[in-house]
Amino acid sequence: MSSEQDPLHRQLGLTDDELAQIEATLGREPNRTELAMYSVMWSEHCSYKSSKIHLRTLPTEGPSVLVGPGQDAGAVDVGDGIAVVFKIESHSHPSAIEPYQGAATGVGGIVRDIVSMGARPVALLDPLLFGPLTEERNRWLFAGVIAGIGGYGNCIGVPTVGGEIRFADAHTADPTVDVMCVGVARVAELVTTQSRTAQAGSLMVLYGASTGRDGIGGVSVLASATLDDGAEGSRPSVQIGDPFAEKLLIEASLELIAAGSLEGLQDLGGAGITCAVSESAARAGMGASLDLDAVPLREPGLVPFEILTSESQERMLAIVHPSKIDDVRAICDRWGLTTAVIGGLTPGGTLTVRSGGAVVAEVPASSLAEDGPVYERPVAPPARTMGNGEDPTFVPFEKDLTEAVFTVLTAPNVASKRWAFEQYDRVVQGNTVAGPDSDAAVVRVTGTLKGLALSTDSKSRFGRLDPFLGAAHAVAESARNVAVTGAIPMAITNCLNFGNPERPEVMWELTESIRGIREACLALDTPVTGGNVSLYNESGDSAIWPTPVIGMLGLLEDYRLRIPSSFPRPGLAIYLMGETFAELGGSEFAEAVLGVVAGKPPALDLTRERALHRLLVAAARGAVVASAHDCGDGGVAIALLESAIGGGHGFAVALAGDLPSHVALFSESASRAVLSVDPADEEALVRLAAEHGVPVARLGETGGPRALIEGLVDVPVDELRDAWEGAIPRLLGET
Amino acid sequence: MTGAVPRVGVVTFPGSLDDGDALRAIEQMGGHAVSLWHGERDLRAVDAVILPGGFSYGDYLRCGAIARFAPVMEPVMAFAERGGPVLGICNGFQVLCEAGLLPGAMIRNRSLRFVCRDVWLRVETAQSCITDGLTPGETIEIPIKHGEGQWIATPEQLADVERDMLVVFRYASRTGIVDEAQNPNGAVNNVAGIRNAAGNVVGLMPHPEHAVDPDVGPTGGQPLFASLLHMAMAGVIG
Amino acid sequence: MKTFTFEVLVTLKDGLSDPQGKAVESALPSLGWTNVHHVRVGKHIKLDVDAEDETTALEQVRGMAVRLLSNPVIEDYQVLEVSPK
Amino acid sequence: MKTFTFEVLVTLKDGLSDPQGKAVESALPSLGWTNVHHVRVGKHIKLDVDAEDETTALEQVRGMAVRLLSNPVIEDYQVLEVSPK
Ligand SMILES: Nc1ncnc2c1ncn2[C@@H]1O[C@H](COP(=O)(O)OP(=O)(O)O)[C@@H](O)[C@H]1O
Ligand SMILES: [Mg+2]
Repeated sequence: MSSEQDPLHRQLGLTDDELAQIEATLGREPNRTELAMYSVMWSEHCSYKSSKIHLRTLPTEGPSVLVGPGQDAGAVDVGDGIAVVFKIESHSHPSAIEPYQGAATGVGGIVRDIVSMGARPVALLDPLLFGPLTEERNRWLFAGVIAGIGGYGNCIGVPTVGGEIRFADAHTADPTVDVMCVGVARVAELVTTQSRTAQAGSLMVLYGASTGRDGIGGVSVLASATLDDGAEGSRPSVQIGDPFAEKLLIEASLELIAAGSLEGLQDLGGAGITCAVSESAARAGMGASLDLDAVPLREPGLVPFEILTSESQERMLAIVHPSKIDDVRAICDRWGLTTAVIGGLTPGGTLTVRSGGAVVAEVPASSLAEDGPVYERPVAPPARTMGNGEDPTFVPFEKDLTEAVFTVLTAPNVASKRWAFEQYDRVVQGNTVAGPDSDAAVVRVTGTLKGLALSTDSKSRFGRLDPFLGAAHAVAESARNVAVTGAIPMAITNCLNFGNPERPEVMWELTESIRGIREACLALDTPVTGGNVSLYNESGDSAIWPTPVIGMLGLLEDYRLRIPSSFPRPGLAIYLMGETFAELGGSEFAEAVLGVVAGKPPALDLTRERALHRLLVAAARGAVVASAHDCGDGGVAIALLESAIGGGHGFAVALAGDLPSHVALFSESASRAVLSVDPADEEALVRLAAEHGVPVARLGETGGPRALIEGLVDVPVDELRDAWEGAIPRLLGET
Repeated sequence: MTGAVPRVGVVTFPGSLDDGDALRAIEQMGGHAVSLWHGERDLRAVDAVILPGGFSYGDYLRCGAIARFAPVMEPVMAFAERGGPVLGICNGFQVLCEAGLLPGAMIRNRSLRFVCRDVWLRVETAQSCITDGLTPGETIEIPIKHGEGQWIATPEQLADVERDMLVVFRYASRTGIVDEAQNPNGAVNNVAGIRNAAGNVVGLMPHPEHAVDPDVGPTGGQPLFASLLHMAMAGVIG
Repeated sequence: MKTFTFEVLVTLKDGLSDPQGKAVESALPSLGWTNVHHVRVGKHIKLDVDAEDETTALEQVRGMAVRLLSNPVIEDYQVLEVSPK
Repeated sequence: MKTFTFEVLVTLKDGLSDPQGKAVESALPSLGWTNVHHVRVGKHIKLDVDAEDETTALEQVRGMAVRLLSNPVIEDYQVLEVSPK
C-alpha cells in the first residue's frame, strides 16, 4: 500500500517501471495531469494488464462473429441483416459500499456500451453473488442491489429478463454484481471501428450529463496537492445514477446514428474523458486536441485532472464531421440534452489538452489507450489440494429423503428468486417471450420471428474445487440453458471475477478458468465476443471463489417454436436425456444437506454436451417436445420438481438404475435434461435421440396434484411450491 | 362510414417507456396509432388519447408531477372536457391524477418495492371508455409494473368515488374475490383503475398494452382496447 | 437583485398511511431500537431564488410549493427561509 | 420516561449529482420561474423517541441516522430536536 511519503506515481498506483515506461514514451517527466491520465488508463480496470495475455488465448472467431473483443461490445450476425450486440460488465466494488447506486450505475454503464455500438438495448440480465442472507449486511446488500438494478433498468425501458443469484460465504465482503446487456441493430448501421472513418478535423462532441467531481477514485490523491482538505471530502467515489438522463441519451444516440450524423461514438465509462478521447483518437489512428474549458461542469472549480478523470455518469462522446454539427445539436436539443464541442481529431498521434488557454498535457493518444503495460504475473496452484476433503459422493446417506428434498429445494441457490425478479420490469418493449423464471430468457426481435435465447451462468462452487472444470461447466450450462428452449448456442460474453492477481494462486485460478472457457467454447462452437475482468475482489487474504460468469446468446429461428421449461399439462411422458453418474462432488446436495463444499466436480464430456444441444434444437424444430428443463443444481430431483411447480402439474416417475437413492436424485452429472412429451411424439423423440447419440430413459408421466418419485418422494406440488417460493422471503424475515 | 379507422394518439413525454407498446397495441387491435410529442400543442385530429406508462421526467419529484405541465397537456385537458376518450396507463394515470382530471393520488407501494407480475382485475363498471361492452363482475388478466401504484385518497374523496361508482377495476382473484391477498400495492379498496364522472377519462395502473399479444403475455387488454376504439369511433362518426 | 435560500418541507398529510415511515419503524427494533414511534418520511427541498426582496422570493417559493413541489391532495408543505446571502 | 421528537435531514453529499434536484430545477422555468438555482432534494424524517433524557435520545437518533437512515458514503445527515413533549 502506498503511504504519504511515497512518490506521487506510486500513490497513484503506478509502479516505478511503469513510470519509466511513461518517461521513455514522452522523452521527459510527465506532469501531474499527465500522470493522472496514465494512472487511470493503465489501471487494471482499463488496461487489463494482468489478464491481457491470457485473454488472447480465447477463441474469438466464427462465421457469425461481426465484432469480437476489442471494441465496446461484441456483435453477432443472426441473419436477415440483423446484428445482436452484447456484453457483460461488473460493478462489484461500488456495489459493496452503496448497493443501490453501485448496481444502478452498473446497469447504466453497460447499456451505454451497447448503445455506442449503434444498437438498441433490448434486454438486461444480472448475474449476482452474495454472502449468506443470514447476515444483516448481506441482506442489506442483496436488497439494495436488486432495487438498484430495477430502479435503473425499469426507468430506462429495457426489460430485465434474467440473470442468476447465488450465495456463498466467500462473497460476504465482496458481492459480485455483474450486468449483461443485449442490443439489436441493423448490421449496416453498426458503429464499429471499421464501419466509420473519422478524419482529421472531425469534431469531438460531448453530450448528456455535465461533469462533476464524482468517481475520481484513485487519482484523488492528487487533490491534496491542489485543493484544501475541505474539498477532499466532496469527491465521492460512488456516483448517483440518473436513469432518466440515460433514457434520453439512448433515444438521442440512436436517432443520431439513424440520421447518419456520426463518424464515431463512444460511451464514457471508466477513466471518463481521458479514456473516451484517447481511444477514439487511437482507433482512428490520429491525435486529438481537447479543450477542457468547453466541458460543461456541474460545479465550479474543477481542475484539469478532475475533468479528465471524472466518471460522471450518463455522458457520450460523438465524432462528428463539421458539416453535421448542426444536425447533432438539433437532435440533442429535442431530447433536452446539452452538447459541447470539446475538441477535434488532429493528424499525427498527439493528444493535446488545453485548459485556460495553456497546454496542460501532451501525450501520444495510443500510449494511453493501447500501449499500457502487460504483465505475465506468476502463476502457482494453491497449497490446498484441489477436490479437497472426502468426496461426498461416497458418504453413505441414511436420513429421510423427503426432508433432503425440501432442504435442497429451499436452499437459497435453488429457491425461487421471485422476490428479486418481480422488482424488474420484464415486459417493457413487448418482446419478452420468456422471462426470468425460464432456463433461458427468450426475447423476440421486432419485425422478425427470431428469438434470442439468453442465459448467464457461473459455477463457482465447482470452480472453487477445480477452476478449469468450473469454467467449462459454466459455458456448458449456459449453452444447455439456451438449448433447452430450442435455441442454437451461438456465442458468449464473459465476466471474470477474481481476487488479487498479484497472488500466484489467484492467477492460477484465473488462467485455469480461461483455459476452461477456451476448451468449452471451442468444443461447443461458441466464440467469445467480449467481456470484462474484475480483479481484487478480496478482503484480507480471502478472495471470492473463482467466478467466471458466462453470458450466452442462442438463436431461435422461430420464437413460436420455443420449448417452455415446465410441464404444460397432464398426460405427458417424462424423459430424462443423458446419463446419471455417481457425482455429488461440489453439489448443492453436498452443501445444503451435508454442509460441505468438497469432492471432485462432475466430469464434463463436451461431445456429449453438444449432442444434447443438437438433439434439443432438432426436437424444437420438429415440435416434438412439450417442455424441457436442464438438470443443474440439485440434479434430476430439482429439475422434476421445478418442472412441476412451474406448470402446476404433478408427476409420477421411477428412477431406474443401481445408484444409491440420494445419488440418483441429486447427482449433478452434466449434459442432462428433463423433457415432457406428448405420447404421440414419444417414438419420434426416441428416434431423434438415437440419431444424436443421446441416451434416453422414460421416467413416467405428468399429472395429478402430487410429485411422486417411486419409493423415494411423494409430496403435494402445492406444498413444494410454497416452500420453494417462500424460502427467500423467509430468510429476509418477511413471513 | 364503413372502413373508417379511429385515430388514437399516444403521447411521448421525456421518459415515457411504454409508448411504443401502446402504439403497437392500437394497431394490432385495428386502430390507427398516432404518435404525439409532449412539446407540441397539437393532437393531430385524434379520436382518443393515451398517456402511456413510463417514468416521465424520471418521476423524480412525484410521478407525473412534471409531465402534467407539458404543453401537450393543454389540448389533452380540453379534449377530455369535450368528452373525448382519454386513457392514462400507469404513469399516465399518475399524470391524470396530478392534473386533477381524476381523484386521488399515488404513493409508493406498501412493500416499497417495484412489482412486476400478472394480476387479475374485476371489472366494476361498464360506464367507461375502456369497459364498454364488458360485464361488471367479470375478470381479466393484465400485468402490472410499478413502484408507486398505491392509489390513495382522503376519506371524503374515497366516499365520493365509491358513491359515484368511479372505480373501474379492482385487484381481485381469478374468480373475482377482492381481498388483501390480491392487493399488490396496498391501494385503498384494491383500486386498480378509476374514471371521471362522465366515464370518458380513465386511469389504471395495470398495463393493457402488454396484454394483447398471446405470444408475450396474457390477453386481458384486448377487450379494453376494443372498447376504446369503439368509443373513439363514436368521435369519428359523430 | 439578491439571492435567498429556502427550504421546503413536504410531508404526507396526517392520517394517510406512510409506507416509508412504516418501513423505517419496523426496521428499527431489529437494530436494537424498540423505543421509536410515529416515523414519518417526507421530502426536503432546498433552493436558491434570485429576487428583489425577501417577500417577493417567499411568495414565489410558496407558489412553487403549491403548484409543483407538493400535491395538495395528499401532502402539506412548509416553507422556511434559511438566510439571505 | 419521556418522549422526544426529532427531525433528521438526509441530503446527498455536495459534489454528487442530484437527479431529483435537477428535474425540479429544469421544470421550474416552463412554469414561469426562471430565477431558481441549486435545487437539492433530500429526505426529511420525523420520529418520536422514548428515553430517560434528551441526551440519551439524541445519541440514539444519531445512531439511527448513521446506521439506517443514511448511507454515509453518499449522504450527510443532520439531527434537529423539535421539542420535548
Ligand atoms: N473476459 C474477457 N473476455 C473477452 N474479452 C474481454 C474480456 N474482458 C475484456 N474484454 C474485452 O476488452 C475490451 C475492453 O474492455 P472494457 O475496457 O471493459 O471496455 P469498455 O471500456 O468499453 O467498457 C472489450 O472489447 C472487451 O470485450
Ligand atoms: Mg466502452
